[in-house]
Amino acid sequence: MAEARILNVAEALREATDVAMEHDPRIFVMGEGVSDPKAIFGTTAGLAERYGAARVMEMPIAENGFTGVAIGAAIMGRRPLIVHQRVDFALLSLEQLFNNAAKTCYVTGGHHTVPLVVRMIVGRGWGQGPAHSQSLEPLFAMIPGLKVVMPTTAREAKGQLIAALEDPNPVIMIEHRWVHYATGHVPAGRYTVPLDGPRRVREGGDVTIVATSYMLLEALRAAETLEKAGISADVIDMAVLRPFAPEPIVDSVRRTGRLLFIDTGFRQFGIGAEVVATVVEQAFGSLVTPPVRLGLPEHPTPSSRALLTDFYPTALSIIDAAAALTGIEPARIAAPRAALAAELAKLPVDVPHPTFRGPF
Amino acid sequence: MAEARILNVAEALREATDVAMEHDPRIFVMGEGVSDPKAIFGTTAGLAERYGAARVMEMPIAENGFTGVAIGAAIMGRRPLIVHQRVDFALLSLEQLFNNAAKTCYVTGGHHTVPLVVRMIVGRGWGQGPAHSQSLEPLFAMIPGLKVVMPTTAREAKGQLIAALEDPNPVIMIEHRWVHYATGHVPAGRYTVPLDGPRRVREGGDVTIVATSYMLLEALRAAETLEKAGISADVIDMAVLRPFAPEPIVDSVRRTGRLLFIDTGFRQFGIGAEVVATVVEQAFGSLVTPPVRLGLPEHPTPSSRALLTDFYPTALSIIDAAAALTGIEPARIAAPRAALAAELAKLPVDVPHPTFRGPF
Amino acid sequence: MTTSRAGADLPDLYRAMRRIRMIEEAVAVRYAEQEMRCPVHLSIGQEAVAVGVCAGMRPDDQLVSTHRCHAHYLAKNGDLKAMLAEIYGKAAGCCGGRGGSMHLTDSTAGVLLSLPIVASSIPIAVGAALAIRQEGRDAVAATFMGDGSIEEGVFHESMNFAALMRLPVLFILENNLYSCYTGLKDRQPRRPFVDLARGYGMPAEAADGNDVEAVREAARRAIARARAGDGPTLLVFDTYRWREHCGPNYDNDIGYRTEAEFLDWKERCPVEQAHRRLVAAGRHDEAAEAAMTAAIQAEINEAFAFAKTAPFPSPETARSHVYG
Amino acid sequence: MTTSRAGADLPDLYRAMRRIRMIEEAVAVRYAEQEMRCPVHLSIGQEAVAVGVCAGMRPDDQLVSTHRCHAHYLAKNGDLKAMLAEIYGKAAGCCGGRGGSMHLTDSTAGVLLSLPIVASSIPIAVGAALAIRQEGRDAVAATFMGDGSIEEGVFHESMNFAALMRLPVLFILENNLYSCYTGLKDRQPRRPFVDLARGYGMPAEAADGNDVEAVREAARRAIARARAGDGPTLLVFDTYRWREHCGPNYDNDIGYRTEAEFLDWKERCPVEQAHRRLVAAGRHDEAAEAAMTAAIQAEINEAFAFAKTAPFPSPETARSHVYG
Ligand SMILES: Cc1ncc(C[n+]2csc(CCOP(=O)(O)OP(=O)(O)O)c2C)c(N)n1
Ligand SMILES: Cc1ncc(C[n+]2csc(CCOP(=O)(O)OP(=O)(O)O)c2C)c(N)n1
Ligand SMILES: [Mg+2]
Ligand SMILES: [Mg+2]
Repeated sequence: MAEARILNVAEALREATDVAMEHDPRIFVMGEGVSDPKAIFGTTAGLAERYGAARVMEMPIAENGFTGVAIGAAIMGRRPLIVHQRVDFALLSLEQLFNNAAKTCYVTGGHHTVPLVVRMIVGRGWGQGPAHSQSLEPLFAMIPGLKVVMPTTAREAKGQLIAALEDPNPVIMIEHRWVHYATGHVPAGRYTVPLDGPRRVREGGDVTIVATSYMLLEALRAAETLEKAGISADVIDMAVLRPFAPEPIVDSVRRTGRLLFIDTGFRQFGIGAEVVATVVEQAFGSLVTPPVRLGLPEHPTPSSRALLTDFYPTALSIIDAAAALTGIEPARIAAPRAALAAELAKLPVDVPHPTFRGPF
Repeated sequence: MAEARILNVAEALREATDVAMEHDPRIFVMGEGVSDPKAIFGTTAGLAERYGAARVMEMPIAENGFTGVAIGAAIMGRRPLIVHQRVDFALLSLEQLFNNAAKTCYVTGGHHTVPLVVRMIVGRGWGQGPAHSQSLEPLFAMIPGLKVVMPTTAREAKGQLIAALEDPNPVIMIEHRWVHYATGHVPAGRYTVPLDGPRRVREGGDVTIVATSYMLLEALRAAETLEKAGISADVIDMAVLRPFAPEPIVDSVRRTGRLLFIDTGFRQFGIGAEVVATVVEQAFGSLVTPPVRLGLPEHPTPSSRALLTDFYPTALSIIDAAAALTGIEPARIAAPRAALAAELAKLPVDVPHPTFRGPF
Repeated sequence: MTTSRAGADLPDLYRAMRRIRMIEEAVAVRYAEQEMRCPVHLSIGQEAVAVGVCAGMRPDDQLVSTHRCHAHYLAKNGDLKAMLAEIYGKAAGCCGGRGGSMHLTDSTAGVLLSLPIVASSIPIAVGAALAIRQEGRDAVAATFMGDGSIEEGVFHESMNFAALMRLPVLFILENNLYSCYTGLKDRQPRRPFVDLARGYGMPAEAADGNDVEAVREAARRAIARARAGDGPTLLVFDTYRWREHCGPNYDNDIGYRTEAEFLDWKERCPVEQAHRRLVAAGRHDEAAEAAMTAAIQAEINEAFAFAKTAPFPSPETARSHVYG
Repeated sequence: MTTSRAGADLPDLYRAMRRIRMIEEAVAVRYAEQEMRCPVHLSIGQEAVAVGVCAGMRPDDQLVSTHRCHAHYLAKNGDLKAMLAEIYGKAAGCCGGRGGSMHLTDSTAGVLLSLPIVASSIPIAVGAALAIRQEGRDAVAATFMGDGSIEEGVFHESMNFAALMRLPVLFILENNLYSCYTGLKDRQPRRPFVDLARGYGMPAEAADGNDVEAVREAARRAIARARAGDGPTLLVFDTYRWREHCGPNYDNDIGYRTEAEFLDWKERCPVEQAHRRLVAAGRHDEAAEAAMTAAIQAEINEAFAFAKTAPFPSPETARSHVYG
């Protein structure tokens, strides 16, 4: 077996783009900063040098316009990849995405397709505040004709992005900024991870924990601690929000009888609402206790870290919810939970990684 | 008692605006067509004549820009009312609505408020097709800081709009075009209907039926037929999507044990998802059978009426779902259902009212 | 590659305009049958802009249009039967009945898309031009824009982008003075429309939008520039919509414009102007007119017969093609 | 109503610029302490635009700014302590710590809002002007716009609206040549910025953005027009950002611009230019400078001490004020 190639998600996404661009000359990158020295947190680094300005195109600050341009080019058979530094900026382009990207294949009865990929990044931390840290995936998840994927681990991120770039449909890839720091083994060369639904990442029988994006990393941390208390969690990466394929989740709940969903975005009207409603429809009889959702509370993201203490779900809040769901005595979980809490207390709450020095 | 003043919802909304404008000189109306001869389906008729062009302002086709203008004016203490002929057009203004309208009160710690009302209309029928008939209420419902209301009956529509125009917060009012035709008693003068949550419109003990907007009218028709088969439905108008106040629904389900939700928009990732998830969280033990949702299927709205046969939920599909939920024998419902079906078969599927002659 | 009507002479242009006029009038008349159950935005009165611009376009040149797309589609040789079948909601429609009259498309003719959201089509045309550039072809893209659509921000973003990249695009401003029932003075400050191009350092030209030859000449110059790699042009054509914004009727009685204004523009009918010019030049007469209109009428009758008898799509197909 | 600095003479303007420079440099120095945990977009090098424009503005005139709002806020007499406390995330911040450095606001001073989404602030200023008009006052609204923000469609929509309604707005284009690390030539075609105003029939004026008196004079003319009911103006000022787009450091080494270009602009430092002019005119000397900077430094020290020791907001308050 080959030696493990350890990359973080940002590097994996960069590699995916490189591999896909080399393979398909129709692919080109558009975005504000894609060819600048920061290269979208490194995710487009070196591409302009390698493929030139005609394939790595710096954009004016005109999200709606250049999204329309990308869609027009895609309908003509080109394969644009748009990158937004924040989900928030994509808000300006929703008319183009929801109408022209999502509906053209349908309206033309399949005659035209829109092979467009739009990457957008969820900000978090370093006080960036209410308009640079929105996790708005339900906006996209509700639109038929779009595919929506939230990568979490490096191997999958690379394979999902290559799959997206080979897909004939518009694919929205929502990346949590803190996920960029997650490292893992990434195979070299071209491979794809299909955009077909949630996937199990850890097996267990006591409770099903489903999470999106960065919350999956928190959930995995929680699962380790829960294991120490004798609770085994079946952990599922939501991965693909649309098309929504609930089967892996429903199957898991049929075995565990318990569901905990953790949203990267708002809890209310979030992705978890659909997951819970679907699970209840399809596996009502298997549920031994009502499903629980965690997610952001009902207010914008304040800038000051002092106001964020209880804002984001954490491994600890996931542990507490899972413990309550499974009904174990608090005493059983107390020691491992305390150990984790002590470890986490050493880390600042507003940066993804101890080495981070701000600003984003 | 005064004689019943029978108005339709469009007339009630017009009257609400008139009453509020007379009462508060800070209120002004902005929109494409608000002072033209069609006057937004009559809902702004006569206002330009009465209050002048300075208070009923015709707009350039620039939804994002004039929404920002309205927000700026609102922060300064004015009270703009924006009207969009279609929800679809509001897609261009989401950045302004989600960031500046929804978050300014929060960000400034309550120092500024944004007393803005945005009316937008859901199109349906007469082949208007995929980009003029979207019911996108979940987009708005998920944003803290907005209030979101969907009026259904004439009395409530008037009171809700006056309440919205007196509210210090941004209120999104989503009106289904077919609701405009619904008539009812409307008190004269100023009164408000609070924007505080769902409200029961018909009492029953066998099943809780909750619906948004036009689907409430279908639900009420269904409830009458169900009654004939001995099934009594507790019918709840969702009315206010945000702030979401689930209590009336949860209380009802505690009594009936059964929940049927009908969305005007998409079933998947729709309003019903949150309602079901919340009910399951709060009244799991009362549920005797899994909640059921109806709503639009997973594709855009095609233009041809031939393709719309099974697209929209109807009184009949509601009856069928309620019958299945309550587990009554098909024979018991067959006769009244057939009678209703025969009546409905006489109506065209693509117009709100037999007198309608198209186009919208 | 040969050009479709680059050498299009006045008789061809006249015939094309007359044909569009007759088709649109047939739609207007038959609309009352309540079988075309979708919105229609008729082009009657505006034929010269569509025909004059498309005269210089080839089938591989891409056109992107708006809600008012009938004339553009027809001038670019879009299939008539597929258009009418679409309006009738039939499976043989150019969108299989999924789009209705505001989504006309015909790949063979180079009608890439029509889109009903105002100005949404503008960047799509710029994207088509970008694709053309990437493919190394000498084709052009054209977007027809109402005087309302230039109020949308995306118009500005598209102009900036096209000018920056020197893309082969024609921005065709078809000014009919109104956005629905609202006149220009309630929506825009007074200034020459061509001044809009200055903000992008883009060439612009205005011409009489009811004079098909003037339109053709302005468009020809812009197309030549675009094909030569000299970038986009803003073309401004004033014209007038005769009938109501949406639907088959006249509506001068409802009060947003005067009958006098309408009559004034009717006097300048683009079709009749061309007709008079041909007759005056001795290139056309009553007999030729009769033969021509009879042929067109026969085509129209056949197309309506086709559209009306064509089968509806079956309801089960409604869920297909959400993804490609 | 008295004007705040309408008669502002060069010594006042110079002091205001020096004060902003010193504050921003203090932020840059202390940023390394990792206690200001939010993005900062420093205005060092661009002080003349802020100070020159605000010289003619009254407290009841409304200013709406962007992510790069420090200088605008300070020039308009925004409260320094509240600004620093906001950057430190404290309850005493102008937004109670909720907004951070990109949301500076001070109603007393007439800083209506600052907004971090590019160009999002532009129509807000137009709306403030509309409110002023509706209230029948003679105040004005001003919006500072980076050279990037005019690429957004909403800029165009706002210009059209303001010109149409002849609203009292100043559109102040503060051109520092870059949007983050991308130069103008990669984002816009070459043309004079003032030509952008022609599309709206709006007057426009360009002046040296590093010459505070030139800025003041251009702004004064535009403000007078607006107060007199003669509508909006586009003002164009070229200037230069010295430090990195976001954060406290210099970044000429990362390759998006040259050290030579930077040094060239540094040579034309707006603060030093004003200083030299005053000294040359015999209106300022070393002693006066020392006294002035000492006073400013004392104010800055006190403000930082305040901000650093001020209490954080308590976490329970995070859920309040979602609704008003
Ligand atoms: C974004 C958006 N806003 C509003 C509408 C409603 N609408 C349809 S056509 C139209 C007028 C367009 O005017 P113009 O661009 O001049 O075209 P014309 O109808 O005159 O050909 C409007 C406002 C829309 N379709 N899209
Ligand atoms: C809509 C939107 N797109 C992108 C960004 C990211 N962004 C923040 S500042 C900036 C550059 C702005 O350039 P300019 O307007 O020239 O202002 P400057 O930073 O030079 O003062 C960008 C692209 C944003 N905040 N909002
Ligand atoms: Mg028009
Ligand atoms: Mg700049």
